[in-house]
This record gives sequence, C-alpha cells and structure tokens, in this order.
Amino acid sequence: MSLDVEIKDLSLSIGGTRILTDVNLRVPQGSFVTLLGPSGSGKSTTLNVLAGFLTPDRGQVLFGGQDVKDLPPGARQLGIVFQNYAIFPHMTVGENVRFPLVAQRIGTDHGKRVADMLELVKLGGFEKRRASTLSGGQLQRVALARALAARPQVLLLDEPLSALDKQLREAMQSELKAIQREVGVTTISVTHDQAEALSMSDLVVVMNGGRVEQAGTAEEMYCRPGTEFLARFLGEVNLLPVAPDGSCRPLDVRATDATGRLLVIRPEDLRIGRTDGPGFDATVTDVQFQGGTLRLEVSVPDSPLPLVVRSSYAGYGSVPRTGEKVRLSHDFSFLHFVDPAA
Amino acid sequence: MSLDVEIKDLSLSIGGTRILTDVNLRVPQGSFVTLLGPSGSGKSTTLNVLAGFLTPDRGQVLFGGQDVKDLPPGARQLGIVFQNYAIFPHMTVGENVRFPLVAQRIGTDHGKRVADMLELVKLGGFEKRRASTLSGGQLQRVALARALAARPQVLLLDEPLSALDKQLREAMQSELKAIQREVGVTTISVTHDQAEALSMSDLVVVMNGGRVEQAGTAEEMYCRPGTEFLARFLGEVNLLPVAPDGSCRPLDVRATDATGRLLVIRPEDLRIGRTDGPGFDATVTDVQFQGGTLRLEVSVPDSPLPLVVRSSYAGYGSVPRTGEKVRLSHDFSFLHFVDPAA
Amino acid sequence: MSATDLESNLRRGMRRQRPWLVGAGLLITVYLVVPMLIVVPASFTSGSFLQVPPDGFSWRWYRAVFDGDDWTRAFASSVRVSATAATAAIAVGTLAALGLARVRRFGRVLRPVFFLPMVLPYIVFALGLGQVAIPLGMDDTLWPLLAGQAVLCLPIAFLTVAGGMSKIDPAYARAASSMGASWWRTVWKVELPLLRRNILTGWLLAFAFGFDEVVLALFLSPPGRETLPAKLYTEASQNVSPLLASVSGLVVALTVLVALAVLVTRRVSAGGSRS
Amino acid sequence: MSATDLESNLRRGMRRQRPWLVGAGLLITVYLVVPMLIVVPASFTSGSFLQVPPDGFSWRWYRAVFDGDDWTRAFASSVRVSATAATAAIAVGTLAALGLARVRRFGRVLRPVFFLPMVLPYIVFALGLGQVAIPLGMDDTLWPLLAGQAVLCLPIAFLTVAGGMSKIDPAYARAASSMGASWWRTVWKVELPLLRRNILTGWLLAFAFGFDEVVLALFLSPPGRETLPAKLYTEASQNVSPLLASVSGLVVALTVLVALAVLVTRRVSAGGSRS
Repeated sequence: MSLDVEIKDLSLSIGGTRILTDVNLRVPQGSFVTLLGPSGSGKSTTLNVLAGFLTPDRGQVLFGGQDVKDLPPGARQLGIVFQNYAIFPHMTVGENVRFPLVAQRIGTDHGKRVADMLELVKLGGFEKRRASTLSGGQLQRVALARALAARPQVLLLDEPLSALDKQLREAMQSELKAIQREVGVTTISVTHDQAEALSMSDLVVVMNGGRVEQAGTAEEMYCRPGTEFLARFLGEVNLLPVAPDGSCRPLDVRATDATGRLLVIRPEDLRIGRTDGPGFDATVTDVQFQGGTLRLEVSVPDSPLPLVVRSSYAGYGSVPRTGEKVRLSHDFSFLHFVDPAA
Repeated sequence: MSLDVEIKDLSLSIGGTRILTDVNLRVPQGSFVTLLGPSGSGKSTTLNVLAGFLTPDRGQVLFGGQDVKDLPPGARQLGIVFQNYAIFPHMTVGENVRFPLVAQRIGTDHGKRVADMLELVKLGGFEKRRASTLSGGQLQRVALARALAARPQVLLLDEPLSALDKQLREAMQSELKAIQREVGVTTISVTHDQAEALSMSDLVVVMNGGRVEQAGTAEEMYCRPGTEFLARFLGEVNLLPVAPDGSCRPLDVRATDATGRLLVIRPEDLRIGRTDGPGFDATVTDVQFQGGTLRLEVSVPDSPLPLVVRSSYAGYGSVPRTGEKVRLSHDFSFLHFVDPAA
Repeated sequence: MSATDLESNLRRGMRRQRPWLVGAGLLITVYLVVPMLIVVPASFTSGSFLQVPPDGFSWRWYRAVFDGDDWTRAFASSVRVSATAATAAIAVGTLAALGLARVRRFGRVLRPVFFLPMVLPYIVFALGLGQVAIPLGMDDTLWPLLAGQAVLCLPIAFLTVAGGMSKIDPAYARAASSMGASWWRTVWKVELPLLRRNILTGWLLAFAFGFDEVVLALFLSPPGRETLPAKLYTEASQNVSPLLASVSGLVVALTVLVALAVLVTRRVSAGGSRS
Repeated sequence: MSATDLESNLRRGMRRQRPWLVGAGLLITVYLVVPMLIVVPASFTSGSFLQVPPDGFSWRWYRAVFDGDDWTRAFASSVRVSATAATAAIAVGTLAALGLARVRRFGRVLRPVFFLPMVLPYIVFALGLGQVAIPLGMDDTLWPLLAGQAVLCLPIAFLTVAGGMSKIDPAYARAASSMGASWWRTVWKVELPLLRRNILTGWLLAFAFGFDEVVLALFLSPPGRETLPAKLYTEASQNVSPLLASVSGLVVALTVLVALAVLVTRRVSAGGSRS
C-alpha cells in the first residue's frame, strides 16, 4: 500500500536563482518525516517537486524505487493537504472527499468510502454540509479525509496546522499523528513550527539555503546537532568556545581534544540555585516568565555573552529578580561540540 | 511625558453584532500591557478604539484622565506600530521617521531627532535607505522608531512581532521591552502569541467573547487562573474534578471545601519516575519530544482522561516509551481551584 | 464580525475627517447622471420639437415608437445581434481567462492584448471587417457585425471573468490536478462553477455594451436589418424629433435594468462569498 | 526567489497538461489583431481603390495625408480634445478613487455608477449634451465635446486608479492619520505618490480611448474643428479611398505607441513593487 520515497541529488533553479542544491533524502515506508527550515530554505520547493508541480533540473524522485519525474501530479498516487486546505467551496464535504475517487475512477461504492474517511477524521455524518459552513479545524479534517480517500501511497502535508489556533493546533498534532499511524501511509510534512516538527515526526530533516543540513530523529537533532546553524536553529542554545588549553569558561570542563570548537549547552542543562549552593557565581540580567518555565539570562564574570537558563517554575522556590546574585551549576551526562560556522 | 490609560464600560457593536461588552481596563503610566485572546475576542477592536479608528457606542477612553473619545487619531499623541508595519514604501527610512514630526509640526531639528530614534532602534545611519530594501526585522525597527519619534504619550502595538521568524521574534521580544523601558512610554500591545504576552508584559489582559476575562501579572494569570477558560487558554492544564467527599482522584488530595470545583494542575507540577519510586501507578500513552522538555500523556486507572505531564528531558534519565509503566508523583506548594464552565 | 466589516468600519471612522473627498465623489455621480436626466424628460414633451425643458407632458412620442414596426424591428435586431455577440465574447473571454491564468508569466505579456479593443480605432476596425467580408462573400450578412461586436465586447467580458479568476485560490486547480482530475474536469467541475457569477455579470455587461454600439452597426448592418443605435443615428443626423428622445428613454430604461441585474448578481455573489 | 516566481513556475509546471487552453488563448490574440493586419497593408496600395490584397506597394496615400492641411488639422484637433478630456477624466477619476476608498460600504453602491458610461447609449448622451449646450450658448464651442469625452473616458481612468488604490494597504492611510497628518497631507504625500504609475497609465488609456471616439465627435464637433475620427467617418461614408486606410494606419501606429507606453509604465511599476 505505502511506498518508501527517495530523493537523489535534486537540484532546481527558478529564474536563474538556485533554489535546491543536491538534496538527498530517504523516507522509509510508512514513516512520518518533517522538512523543517527557515523561510527560503527550499522546504516548500522540495514538497512541490515531490508533488510534481515543479520539475527539477537534475536528480531523481523515486516512489518505491520507481522514478516519477515524468508523471504528472495526478498519476503519482499522492494525497496532499494544502496549507489553506483548498477545500472546494462550492461542493459539500461529501463531494469534496468523493472528488479523487471519481477523478481516478477508483472503486464503485464511493458513498461507503466517503463515509469511512469522514468517520476516520471524526466528521461522520458531515457529508451534506457545505464547505463554507465549517470551522478551520473541520476544514483541516476534511482536507485530510480527501487526501486519504484514494488510498495514496504517499501523503504530503504543506504546513498542515499553521492556519489553526494554538489550542487546536496542539490537539490536532496528536490526532494527525494517530491517523497517519493507523493508515500507515508514508508521510512528508513541511513546517516552520519547530514544536510541531519535533513532536510529530519519526525523522526531522532540517533544510538551510537549499540544502539538507541534517536529518535524524528529533532527539538526535536536538541533543547532537551537527553544525552551529542547527544548534542555534532548534531551540535556544549556549555555545561556549573551548580555549586552546581545553578549558571552557566558566564551566569546569576540560576538553583538550576539542579546542577551537563550541560546547553545546542547552538552557535546561543549567541549574540555578541559592548563593550558598554548588557551582559558580552569576548575576541575573533578565527574567521572562513563560508559563511553567522561567527563561533567565545571567551574566558570568568570565563569559562575554550572557548565558540563557531555562528552569522549571517550581525549581527555585521563588522567582529570581533581575540583579539578584545566584549560583549556576550544570548537569549533563555527555559533552557535545560543534564547529563554529565559517 | 507618559500617561496612564483607562477604559471604562466600553461597548461597541458593528453591523448589529456586539463586539465589545463593558470592557474595563486600567493601564498604569509607563507600564507594558498586553491584550491576549483567541481570534474574535475583541482585542484588536479594543486597540482600534484606543487608536481612534473606531468610535465606541458607549463608555469612555481616558488618557491621563482626559476623555479622548472625540479626538481624531492624529490628535491623541499616539504612536502605533501596525501589524505589517505600514512603512511608506516610496520614502526613505529617514523620511518615514520624520513624517510624524513634520505632520505635527514638532520641534525644528528633525534631522537630529530622526538620527536619535534610528540610533535607539540600532539602525543608525539608515536614513537614506529605501524602505523596500529592508528586511522584516529592520522594518519592525523603523516602525518602532517612527511610532516613538513624536514622543507619544501612549504606544500601541498591533501584533508587533507576528510577521517575524521565530528566532528574530524571540530576540526582538527582549529588545522591544528594553526600548519601551528606556523610553518609559505607556504601551498597549495586542497579540495572540502567549509566549510573547507572558514574557514581555507587566500586565496581561485576557479577553474572551468581547469581555475582559481576567487581568493580572503573567504569574498570577498562569498560577491562579480565575476561570476554566483561562486555565485552559494559558498553557496546558489538567483539571481534576473534586468529588463530593473532597477527594480528587488519583491524587491524594483532600479538599472538602472545594467539592464540585476543578483542581488546576499544570503539566510541570507532575513528576514521573521509575516504578519503584513514590506516587501512584500510571501508563505512558503518548510521548512527544519538544526539545528540552518531554510532553507525556499518561493514563491512570482512576481518571477517565489521560493526564498531561511535562518533564525536563534530563529528569527521567532516558525517554519513557509508549506503554511503559511509570510512577507519577506531584509537587505543588498550593492548591488552586476553578469553577467548571457552565 | 468579518474582517471586511471591521475594515469598512475603520474606514468609516476616518470619514468624518474627509468630507471633501466624499463630496467630490457625489458630485461626479451627479455629473454622470445629468445627461440622462436631460434626455429622458425631454422625451415626454407634448410638442413637436425636442427641447429642454419639455413643452408639457405626454406619452405621445412613446406611442409613436410602437406605432410603426420599424423601431420594434430595429430593437429586435439589436437584441439578436448583441445577445449573440455577448455570448461569443463571454465564451472566448472565459476561455482566455482560464488559459492565461495557467501561463501567468506569458499571460502578463498577453493580457494587454485584451485591452486592445478598448483603444482600437472603431472606424478602422469597421473598414477592415468590411474589407474582409467582401472576398468571403459575407458582406450582406450579419456575420461581420457579429464578429466585430464580439471583439469589442471581449475586454469587458474577459476582464470580468479574469477578475473573478484572480480571486480564486490557485491551490484549487493544483489540488484537483493532484487528485488525478484531467484539466477538463478541473475546468468543468471546479473553476467554471466558481466563476459562474462573474460569467453572468460579464455577459450582461457585454450585452449592454453591444446594444449601444453605433459605429460598427452603421458600417456593417446589412440593409433592412440595422440595429437600434444605427437607426437612431441615421434619424438623428436628418432631423431631431422628440421620437429620438423617447427611443433613447427606452434604451436608457433597458440599460438601467441590465445594470440592476448586474448589481443583483454581484450582491448575491458578494453575499455568498462572505457567508 | 519571490512567491510570485514560485507561483508562476508552479503554473508553468501545469502547462504541459493543458496545451488546449493555451492554444485557445493564442487563437484569440490572432483574432484580435487580424483586422488591423488587413487595413494597414491595404493602405500601402499604389492603386486608386481600397482593396485586399493591395495593388502593389507605395507611400502614395501616406504622402496624400500630409499634402493637404485638413488631415493634419483634424489630427491636431483630436490630440487637443482627447488630451484635455483625458486630463479631466484622470483628475476626476483619481479624486473618485481616493474618495470611494474611504467610504467602502457606500462606495460599493456608488462604484457601478462609474461603469455607467461604458453602457451609456452614446447617441442619447450626445443628444443630451447637445441639448444642454444650446441654452448655455456653448453649442458652437468645444466644451460639450470635451465634457462628453471626459465622461466617456472616466471609467477607464477611474478603474485604472481604483485598481492601484485597491492594492495599497489601507494601513498606510491609517498610519498617516494616526501620526497627525491631515487628510490632504495623506493624499498628497502618501497616496498620490503610490498611485503615480496608475495615474499615468490611466491617462494614456483615456487619451487613446478619446482619440478614437466617433459618435460624440460627429454630433458635437463645431464646424471646421472636427476630430480625426469624425473626419474619417464623414469621408468613409462618402467614398472608400485608400487615403482612409493610410490615415487609419497612422492612427493604429499611434495607438500601438500609446499601448507600448502603457506596457512600459506597467512593467516599470511591476518591477518597482517586486524589488
């Protein structure tokens, strides 16, 4: 039913501008892969090449080992959820979901299939509703039902949740993932929302400047970023240069084999405590309450840049004030370094 | 220089639909207040009333005690940063910032004031640049410089950071707050971004359905929400109903004076541990890696709904798997209850 | 409250500062309507000469229009010609709007071609059509006139449909094609239904335009089948009788009816898209 | 890469499936241009009769145009009339576009009024203007013709400027007003500069339209000051000499020049907004 997807050495220029350069990507059968990147990184272009809306200059797009480069979008057995859903406004929900079945002359009992799909996305009985009477979340579900109706081999999601409110977006993340798992369709999603990418994907692919920067599981990418760009792009980070003697001020870390590189310390790896605790002295320069966590900036005598610390709200006892002296300690089980960007 | 702002019993209907109902609001002189709410809650409408673009049906808008209801926008001594900045594209940066000075015939040495303002927003020397050659972040700074050029008594921000990328948005939060503090202007911001509201504001005002739901500091609002709507709206929450006997399964909590109400437990108030630890048994049903924190859903024998737990990545030692048995404990210094929504 | 309502109210809020511009807008409206207000009352004169103000009130010249059958024949001829031309123009204009939307970059170059008929020297065009008709043996038929009017109506038809097309999210066509729909199914099931109100409006506007067209009608009407404006012109260049005013009054009434129909379709369309 | 480029490439990607619609678009273009391609070659005939195909090649009939001074006088008269009318139309149209943008809801009702001249029965309008001119003692001046042509050019002028206006973020005007700018400063310093290319395009289109207008010119031109199209018409209804074709050729050349100018201003404008 579902196929693995492979992109090999893909390059694409539009109007003389190079958009994609040697993009390589393997999406295992049935997995959920997210392309993540800043705007202009080429993630949407990659999706459009997969969909067949753009033809690459060079390279291959393989669905289950077969090159689909010359197949038009409609012959690639794709389901696509568009950013604004593209639910046909002059049709009912049922007619929308039936559309791919009729267009591709699939099966005979369309009514049953449409009902099943609407059941899957929890919109059972919505067949007769006009698309224009639906809420954003309902439109999203219809778009998913329509994309899955023709039993596609590959499902493409273009910023699938970006048009939803925060509350709904978080609820839909779990649900979308659950449906994808149930159907088992190979899924490639494009998003600029890190939380969405990290929490939904089996594999995250970070793109930058038309290239694949790194691909891996969310944990790998976050804990062991391969480049400075990646370390800065995913979440917040403190990057401490390792001095020629292997020291890494202000931490009591020795890393003689990593001189000149940058130590990656996430804000939640640092602990803040009363001045009588362990660690080294620091002064709080900024406090942001972020609901559940506190984001602190602290200045340390030896470090030119302030360090960012994220701590649980409950951890410190009370909220530190700007200017307060605290003790900073750290707590990590391994050291990870990246090379500074050129 | 700066004035306090007060809204009294403001009501407004547009085209027969009630948009605002009895809105009351006090913004102390020099403070930074954010109006937060879901779309359609009336927060933008309130800002437009403050700006003078909309005339309320009833109620007063007081700047420093003076009713400005009959003053046109240009006479209210306002600075406004518009959502898409509205930087005049046919003018240079300098001409944009000079615009309010010339229009209001303020001072004589406009060149000096323009240079100062651009210095303030770290765009010194950009006077001659065309607006069309600037990046999004630079446009945001120009908009701020222009809004502050005429020394306004009140600064209004309409989703000031929503057009920026995540990285830039977070950097600008601190900077915008710092500039506001330096200038000392009373500032009212509208946003749908909770993180922005919680981290930047002296006072957060949550609106819902055209009314003020609650106003307070970020911590008050998060830790002691007054209504079920508010508890659910800000961050994630577990709401556990208190049984008639005062128990609150599955927690070992007794609250005989709060029967029928809901206990508010934030995901970070719950601790997850090995099965040999303290607390009660739970089964992990969903794991989302969110970069630095894990969001878990666990099912508990006594609770119909799964509980949401947020834990530091480092806390548990390794990432729990779906289906794993764990022990759940809790850790809070006070109990807070809300009434269930009607 | 929709965003449009808010927007409209924000602008309304600004209005109080700008009565000048609003006043100017109203004056212009009056200026456009005044010539109509002169001709129509003049048609109700009971005298024998066309004059302002009219000499008493009577339906005399309206009765005169329907007395002979030459005016009603001209009217019928006009309706037939402009309905056919409008239908041809809307068909071609719709095709063009659909086609050009698909080749946007190339379309940007082609688009001005559709404005050509608006700046076309009518007489030159009429002469050209007449010349083409002779070798084709069609100089005594309605075909040259129909073809010519269809061309002249084309901008109005094209612009109306293309305006609707530009408001249709291109993702609809992309979605249909990704679901395996042929281009034909996409046009027929997705795009044309979404454009149907624009197509109706475009037809009505093209019809009204063609109905009033004089120059081609004068040069290309076959003898005995001249259209109403052509007959009006011929009569007017001989003597200015109140009969002309009454015919004009009827034409204006028809035009206003068509304009109202356009308004209604636009209103309905706006209402539909707002809900 | 801008979003527009991507969009255009996405559509280009779809093109391969839809050569039909593109073909239709090209055919239509040909159809619009063909009448021109007939008249213009015919003007180069060396014979004494207007015919297709032309009888040899010569500049004879072009020299004839410039031999007498009646054609050049008509040309000058046309330029004067249509330039004046276009200027009036663009002034009024710009004011109207600025004003109606400020009263959007009310503007939605008023907007169709600006389409009225497009469906106005020209003859009726000309008769009305002629009737008004008599009591005002202006029936022997250019004023009625100027006023009439200005009205007829108004839709083209208004639509061009209003089209530009609708693309200007209303936040600009709101921002200017919130910074204490009077409505006049907002119009002068913010809106007019942003509209200047639309205003230029609108003027050129209005000029081209007025230059080709026949009906009003015939009814309202004072004796001895008839415009080029009016003279063309009068000549054409008497005898069809190749001289008409050569004059037509010149008119077409001028029209194409204006159209090119419009294209250039639009290109520059598009380039400006893209950067």
